[in-house]
Amino acid sequence: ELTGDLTIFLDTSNPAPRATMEAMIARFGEKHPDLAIETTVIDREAYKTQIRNFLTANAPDVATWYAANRMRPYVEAGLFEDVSDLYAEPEIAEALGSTKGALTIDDKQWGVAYTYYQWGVYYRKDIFAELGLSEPTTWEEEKANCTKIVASGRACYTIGTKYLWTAGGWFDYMNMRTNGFDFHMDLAAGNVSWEDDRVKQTFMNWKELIDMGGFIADHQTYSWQEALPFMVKGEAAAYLMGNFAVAPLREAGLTDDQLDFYQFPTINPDVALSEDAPTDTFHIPANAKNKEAAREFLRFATSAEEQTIINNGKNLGQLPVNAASSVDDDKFLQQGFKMLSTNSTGGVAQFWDRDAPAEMAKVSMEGFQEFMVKPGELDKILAKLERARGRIYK
Amino acid sequence: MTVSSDIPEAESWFHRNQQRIAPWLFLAPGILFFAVYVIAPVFQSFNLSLYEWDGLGEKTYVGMRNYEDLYWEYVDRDAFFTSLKNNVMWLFLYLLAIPAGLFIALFLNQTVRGIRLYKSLFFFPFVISQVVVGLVFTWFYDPSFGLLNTMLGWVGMGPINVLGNEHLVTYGIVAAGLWPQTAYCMILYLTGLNAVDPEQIEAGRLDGAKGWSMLWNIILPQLRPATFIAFVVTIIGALRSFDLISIMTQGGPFGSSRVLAYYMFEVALSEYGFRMGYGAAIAVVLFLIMLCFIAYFLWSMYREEKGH
Amino acid sequence: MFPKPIEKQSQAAQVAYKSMLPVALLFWLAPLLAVALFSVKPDADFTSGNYWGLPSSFEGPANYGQVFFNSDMPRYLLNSFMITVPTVIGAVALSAMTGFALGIYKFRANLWIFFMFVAGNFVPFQILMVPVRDLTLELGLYNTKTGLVLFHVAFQTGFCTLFMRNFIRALPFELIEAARVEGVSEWRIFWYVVLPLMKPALAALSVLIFTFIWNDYFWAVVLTQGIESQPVTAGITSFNAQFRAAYHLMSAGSIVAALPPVAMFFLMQKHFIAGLTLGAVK
Amino acid sequence: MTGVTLQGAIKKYGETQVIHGIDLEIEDGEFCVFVGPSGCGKSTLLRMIAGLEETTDGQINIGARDVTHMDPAKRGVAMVFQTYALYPHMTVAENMGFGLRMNGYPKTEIEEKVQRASSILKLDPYLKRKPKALSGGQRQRVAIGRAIVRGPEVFLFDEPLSNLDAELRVDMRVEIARLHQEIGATMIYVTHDQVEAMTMADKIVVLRDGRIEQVGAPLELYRNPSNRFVAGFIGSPAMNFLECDVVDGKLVHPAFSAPQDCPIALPSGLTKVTVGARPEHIELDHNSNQLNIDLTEALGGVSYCYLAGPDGSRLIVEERGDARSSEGTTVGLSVPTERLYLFDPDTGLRLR
Amino acid sequence: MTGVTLQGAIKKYGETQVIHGIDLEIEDGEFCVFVGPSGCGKSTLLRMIAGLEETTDGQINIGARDVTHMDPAKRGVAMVFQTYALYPHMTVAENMGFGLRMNGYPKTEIEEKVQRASSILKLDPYLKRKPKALSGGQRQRVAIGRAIVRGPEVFLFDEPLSNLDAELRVDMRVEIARLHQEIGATMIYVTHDQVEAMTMADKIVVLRDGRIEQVGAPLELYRNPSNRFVAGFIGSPAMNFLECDVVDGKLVHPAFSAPQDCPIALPSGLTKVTVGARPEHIELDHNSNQLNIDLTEALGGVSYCYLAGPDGSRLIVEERGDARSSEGTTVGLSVPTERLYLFDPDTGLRLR
Ligand SMILES: Nc1ncnc2c1ncn2[C@@H]1O[C@H](COP(=O)(O)OP(=O)(O)OP(=O)(O)O)[C@@H](O)[C@H]1O
Ligand SMILES: Nc1ncnc2c1ncn2[C@@H]1O[C@H](COP(=O)(O)OP(=O)(O)OP(=O)(O)O)[C@@H](O)[C@H]1O
Ligand SMILES: [Mg+2]
Ligand SMILES: [Mg+2]
Repeated sequence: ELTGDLTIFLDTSNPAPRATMEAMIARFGEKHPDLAIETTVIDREAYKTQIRNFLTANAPDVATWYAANRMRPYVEAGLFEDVSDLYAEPEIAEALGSTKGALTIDDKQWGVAYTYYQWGVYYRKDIFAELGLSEPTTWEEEKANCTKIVASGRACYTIGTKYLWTAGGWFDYMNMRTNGFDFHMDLAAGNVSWEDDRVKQTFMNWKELIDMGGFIADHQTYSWQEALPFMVKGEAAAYLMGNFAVAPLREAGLTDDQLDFYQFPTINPDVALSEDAPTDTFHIPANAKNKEAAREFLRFATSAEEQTIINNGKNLGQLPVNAASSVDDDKFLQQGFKMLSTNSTGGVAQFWDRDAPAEMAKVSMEGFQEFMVKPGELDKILAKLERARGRIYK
Repeated sequence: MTVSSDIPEAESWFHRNQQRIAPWLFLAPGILFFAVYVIAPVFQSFNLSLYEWDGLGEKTYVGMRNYEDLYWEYVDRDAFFTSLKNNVMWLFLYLLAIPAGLFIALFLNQTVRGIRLYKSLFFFPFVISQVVVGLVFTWFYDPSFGLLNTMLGWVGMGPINVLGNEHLVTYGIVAAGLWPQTAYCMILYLTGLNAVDPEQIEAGRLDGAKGWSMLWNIILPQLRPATFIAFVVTIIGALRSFDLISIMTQGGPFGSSRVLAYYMFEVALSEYGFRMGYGAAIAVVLFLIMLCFIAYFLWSMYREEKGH
Repeated sequence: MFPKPIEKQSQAAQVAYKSMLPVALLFWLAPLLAVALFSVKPDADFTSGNYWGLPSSFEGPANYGQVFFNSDMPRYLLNSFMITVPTVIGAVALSAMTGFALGIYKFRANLWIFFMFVAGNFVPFQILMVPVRDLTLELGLYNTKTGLVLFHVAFQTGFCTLFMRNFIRALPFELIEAARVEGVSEWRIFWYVVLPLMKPALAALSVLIFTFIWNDYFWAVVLTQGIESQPVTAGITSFNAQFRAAYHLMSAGSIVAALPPVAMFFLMQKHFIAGLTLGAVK
Repeated sequence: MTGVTLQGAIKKYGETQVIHGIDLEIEDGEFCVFVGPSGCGKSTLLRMIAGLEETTDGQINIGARDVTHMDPAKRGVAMVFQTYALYPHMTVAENMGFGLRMNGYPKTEIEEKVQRASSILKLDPYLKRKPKALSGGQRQRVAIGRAIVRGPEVFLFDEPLSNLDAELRVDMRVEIARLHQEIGATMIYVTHDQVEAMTMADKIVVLRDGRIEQVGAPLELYRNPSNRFVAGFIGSPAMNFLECDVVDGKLVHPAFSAPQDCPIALPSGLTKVTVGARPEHIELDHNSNQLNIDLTEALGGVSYCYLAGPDGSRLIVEERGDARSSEGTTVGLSVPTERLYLFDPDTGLRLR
Repeated sequence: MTGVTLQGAIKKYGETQVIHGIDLEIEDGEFCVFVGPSGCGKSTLLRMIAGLEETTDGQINIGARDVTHMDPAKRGVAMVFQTYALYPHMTVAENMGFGLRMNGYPKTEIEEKVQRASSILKLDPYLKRKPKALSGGQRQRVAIGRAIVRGPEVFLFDEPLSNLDAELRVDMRVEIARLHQEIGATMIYVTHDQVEAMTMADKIVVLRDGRIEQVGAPLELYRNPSNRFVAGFIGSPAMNFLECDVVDGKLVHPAFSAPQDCPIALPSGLTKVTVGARPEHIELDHNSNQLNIDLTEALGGVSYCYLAGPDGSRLIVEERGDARSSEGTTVGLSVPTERLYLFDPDTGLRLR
């Protein structure tokens, strides 16, 4: 029986995920009535800056975070607990095998994933129907679609780049589709010049969409949530976004008849398709006080049963990490699951700001934003990014 | 009638030196707090700016490298250049609060019914948090539904995305900042106007000064103390500007609205930052700029003290 | 009085002036009025594009109820009070003492210590950010109200000392001398003679510091996180993140966050303005 | 001619009337002093002439011009304020030249006029200084200089010396008198200082509650006050007043050892009369004992005895020369009959 | 005995010495007034006695005790300040009792003492008021009451009346004199008012630049000044001084129609001497014409003539009675020989 206090810090600040997590914690609490659980939900954007402080100062027992490069500084600073022992437990080793790699550094595991989700294009089926369009699979179709949408007085895509990372998602797809997964990862690792022609090609493709008026105007002043209404009101036909966008879109009144999903189309037929599928994780800070309870919580959260519940369409609306859990029969989750497991042969990326070092991510995403507003400045922007690369990767 | 003074007593050492010791006892807690939280950190920042440190691991001594990087950012017209340029713009534009405050103060310096309430309401923006001011102005500028664009629409002008345009964004934020700052200057001038010597105004009337010439030759010189204070607080407000930028644009679009104060926060403590030494170096630069004004202020205070 | 009193001017000028006042005020406060208007609108008005028209229904109670009963705002407000009030007390107490020492006693370091406080007050506080954050972390006070209060007290002491010292300087020095002749000890002079005379300054300063601290955002972001210790200025951003694009709720939240200093201003207007003009510096 | 004439001048602040129809004629070149108790309207009247207060009713002429509703700057008057009202940010020369500058005079002319005024007032060494760097007397001189420079027809002074210390006051008093002789302009001067009024005025106007009590030359007022108020107001220490009974045409009072003769024939039927006697006209009679010497104050050349009568009346008597009465002794009074002033006890009007 | 004795008292502020070795003895129960021009060190000296300024050198005794380096509170002195220095937040009674309370006296005793002082000063009706609700004179009385309550041996007053208006000043002056008679304590009083000094003092100390010029009873100083400074300082208007040549033992000056006799035998070899004559002792000789009457100031009972001599010397002469000389006429002087004061032109010392 677990006793004592268990403090949990969550960054799931949007209403739906927040409720899901709180419900899960409540269920955990029921199983351990003597455990006093305290949950703190922190604004997702603020969480990203505050994690350093609380990991060193007043560490919780469990904290959410992200996999891969994004957790590296904390692992290296010794702020995350090594949880390889969990992975040594037979059930877990088996069940969490698919995400183990993303959580491994130096052959040790530093946390567990609790969800991941596909990215892709969410679109207004009714508008497509109205204009007589179908889901595009190639860049040519995509552009043809877009031309028609623009002609109807709409934007093809809504986007809000105020917080930059949404532009990062677009870059991921443009670059992965143009140059392939491995090139993309090389670029994130600082091994390729930003002034390389292949990079330029990525942007030239992107520019085609921008030039035809494919994106809503003034996106640099909106957050991703503030960009949702454009789609809801039908002023934009689609949104390249993670699956978490489905919940608010539904909440805003779009039915499943109006909303649908397709995989980002092929641009360069020579490269294999690869996808963004960011993994959200739980970690035990090295300074946690009740690590026993924390481990138990990690086991609980990744159990097949809980994974099924929290990831279903009414809750997180994302994909479970436990191999034994079932994917909800929500149509988006089914499509996403299928896409990731069968049609992503090139590889699965975490996300630009998780794959590239933080500073480079910041500078480059600013560049993407600038590019989306002023595509004519591309050379200048790339030169700037190249200078930053020289400074950052030492 | 006698007083207790005939009792010979051995006065304690403390009692005898009371007047010499007392000030230090009174000062001790204040100085302690101030030294620990303000004075020492200034020097620590100077020191830190010579190191590279991500806030987690070991500090590495890098000498002037951080400043060199700043220099190159300046030469390359990068973030530091933008921040510095914007700070200069803030400095100058923010000073508009002074004439604007004076103008409103003159407008309100009457004794009609209810004027006190008007004065209070005009002062309102100053007491509101900059966070709220920032939000309010963000909506005010909103390209799709903001009041600004709605009003521009009335006069047939196209919508402008103030906060999304790298050339307009700083003006837009400064305008938001000017709102409370003007209110502040207004109240300073209102009290200043109260203290204007009525006999001098009358002397001026007899001398034939009117309207502008009265304002320029007789009123303004008497408002010098108010102007001085308004100048100091406005400069300092301009250099410290952080809240508005953080709330309204986060330094965007693409970093064009950064100022030093925000940039250093971004570099040192934001999501993609944690270059503490670099941040400290920016802070040092900001401090050196501010030092000019601090020195000016202290110097004029020193003259005042000695003048008495 | 300058400009020339309006009542001494023509009837037309008087009428023009009096009708200009409310119009000017309306313009001046337009952004704020807009928010107030937003805060009583129903959600539907925003989706239907009715941003600036009259509310289609009056949803004030619902919106504010949402803020008060269905969000963390009350907690943030409470935090703000628990940060602001001790800071005001602490800073005013410390600076009453330093102000007394610097205003009454003549000793060689007097002016230099005074200048130290003044200069410190004008330091761009960003330069303190990293060291103060580290110090707070080391003291184990990161993300506590205490940590924030301690820093605020220390930093505000600079300004408060300037204010108090100048006020005490203006007191008639004979009062202190009279007390010394009467055999009153220094501490008692401070307590029984000077402190009661400083009441107006204490009131003015308290009100001023209250609004400064209440409105602080920077340090709230640097030294705290999360609901258990963040004040409302920082809280409002989380609140807004939670209700992103729900303009009616964000407006109501902003109004609630702005209300205490505004109420303070209206209640203590006299002191507030006295404070600004006595100390006259932020 | 550039005298000043007031006809039925009235001033109201809202409902309260503070100046009640003043008729007054001040001759060209005259030095006219307004005196009266605090709040009687001296300043208000002066400021009405200057144009700094609107005149509610009546008419004010300067020379032949009706200036009642004219702009202050247009009236050809200059005013010297009690607090000097120098512009602190201008040098002495700039202060003096400011009025001319505002009226668009050419630079050289301004300089010349300032130069002339400053040499009259001996301000040459200070022309480049700011007022802060001047003593009180020098500041007042600058204020006067500022008035002179504009060459006004009428000078107005509102208690110009009351911020100066006693010694300087004497100097400046003499200086202003000399200035008046030199430039010969009409001057109107408000003061509450007896000595200033008596020594400087060609004509004193005694005001009380917004009305004129008496107008006349200083010694005329001193010697021939037309009512009790003026009699008590002019002269220092003030005139002593005794409420006497009239018995058989003689004046009876406990302070008198015997009924006093009356200087004039009293109207019949009058049984009570107020008798005034100046401290310097009363002689002490050491052989009598109606009055007690409470206190004596010896100032050197002169000393004052404070006397208390049996009925509680108090009197002040001046003693000169080397003989001094001592405190605690009792004395009687004697006053030459022709030095007594009689007043109606009800109206306060002088009986003659 | 509780007089005050100063021996070689010296005060330096840094390098500047402002009190140059004062030796002074003030008797028990005496009323001693310090006078002198502004900045001469009156206040400084008083504050040294009070202990508010440190004494750089020398010794100060109160009674038999050496208090030179004692705490102000321990000296048994009480001080009354020019600005009253009342605690504005305490009532009159609290103000008076504050010193006792701080020194731990029991409540009843405090009340009793306050009661006694307030009945002496007739402050009973005001005991519950705050100083703000009192007139200037009442405030000054409270300040004195606060001093009385502590029953000090020595009272110190620093220009206690100079913030009051002329009329009140006279009243309070009388009151303080009465108080001195009543409680009989030693009092030291600083003023720059001639009249106060002359009327209140048992002993006047004339200071100049931190040194004592003369000590003596008021009329003694008036009649018998020991140097030119004191002669010029005591008496108002001030004594007239003429630089005379000594010819054949007689005094020669252009203002005199003929050489004047000398009241004393002059030391031989002296060719120049400063002659002083008080305005009230000079008679005008209308048959002579050495002097020009520049200006006359008639104050009613008395008037002053400002005379200018051919050599630029200026004189003031007092005229009494009804006869007045008129401005612009020329006159001569006559002074009774025994009214002339002679001073050494170099040292200023009186020649007798
Ligand atoms: N603005 C005003 N509103 C109402 N009453 C006023 C105003 N100004 C002056 N008074 C009143 O007018 C009367 C005359 O005032 P004034 O200043 O002329 O007196 P004064 O003779 O100059 O007195 P003092 O010798 O004290 O200067 C006073 O009773 C005063 O209260
Ligand atoms: N703190 C000080 N430092 C230097 N000099 C001082 C100080 N205080 C006073 N003095 C000088 O000491 C001298 C005597 O000053 P004090 O105040 O005793 O004069 P006073 O006779 O009282 O003059 P007043 O009549 O103007 O009050 C003056 O010349 C003054 O300038
Ligand atoms: Mg007046
Ligand atoms: Mg003095």
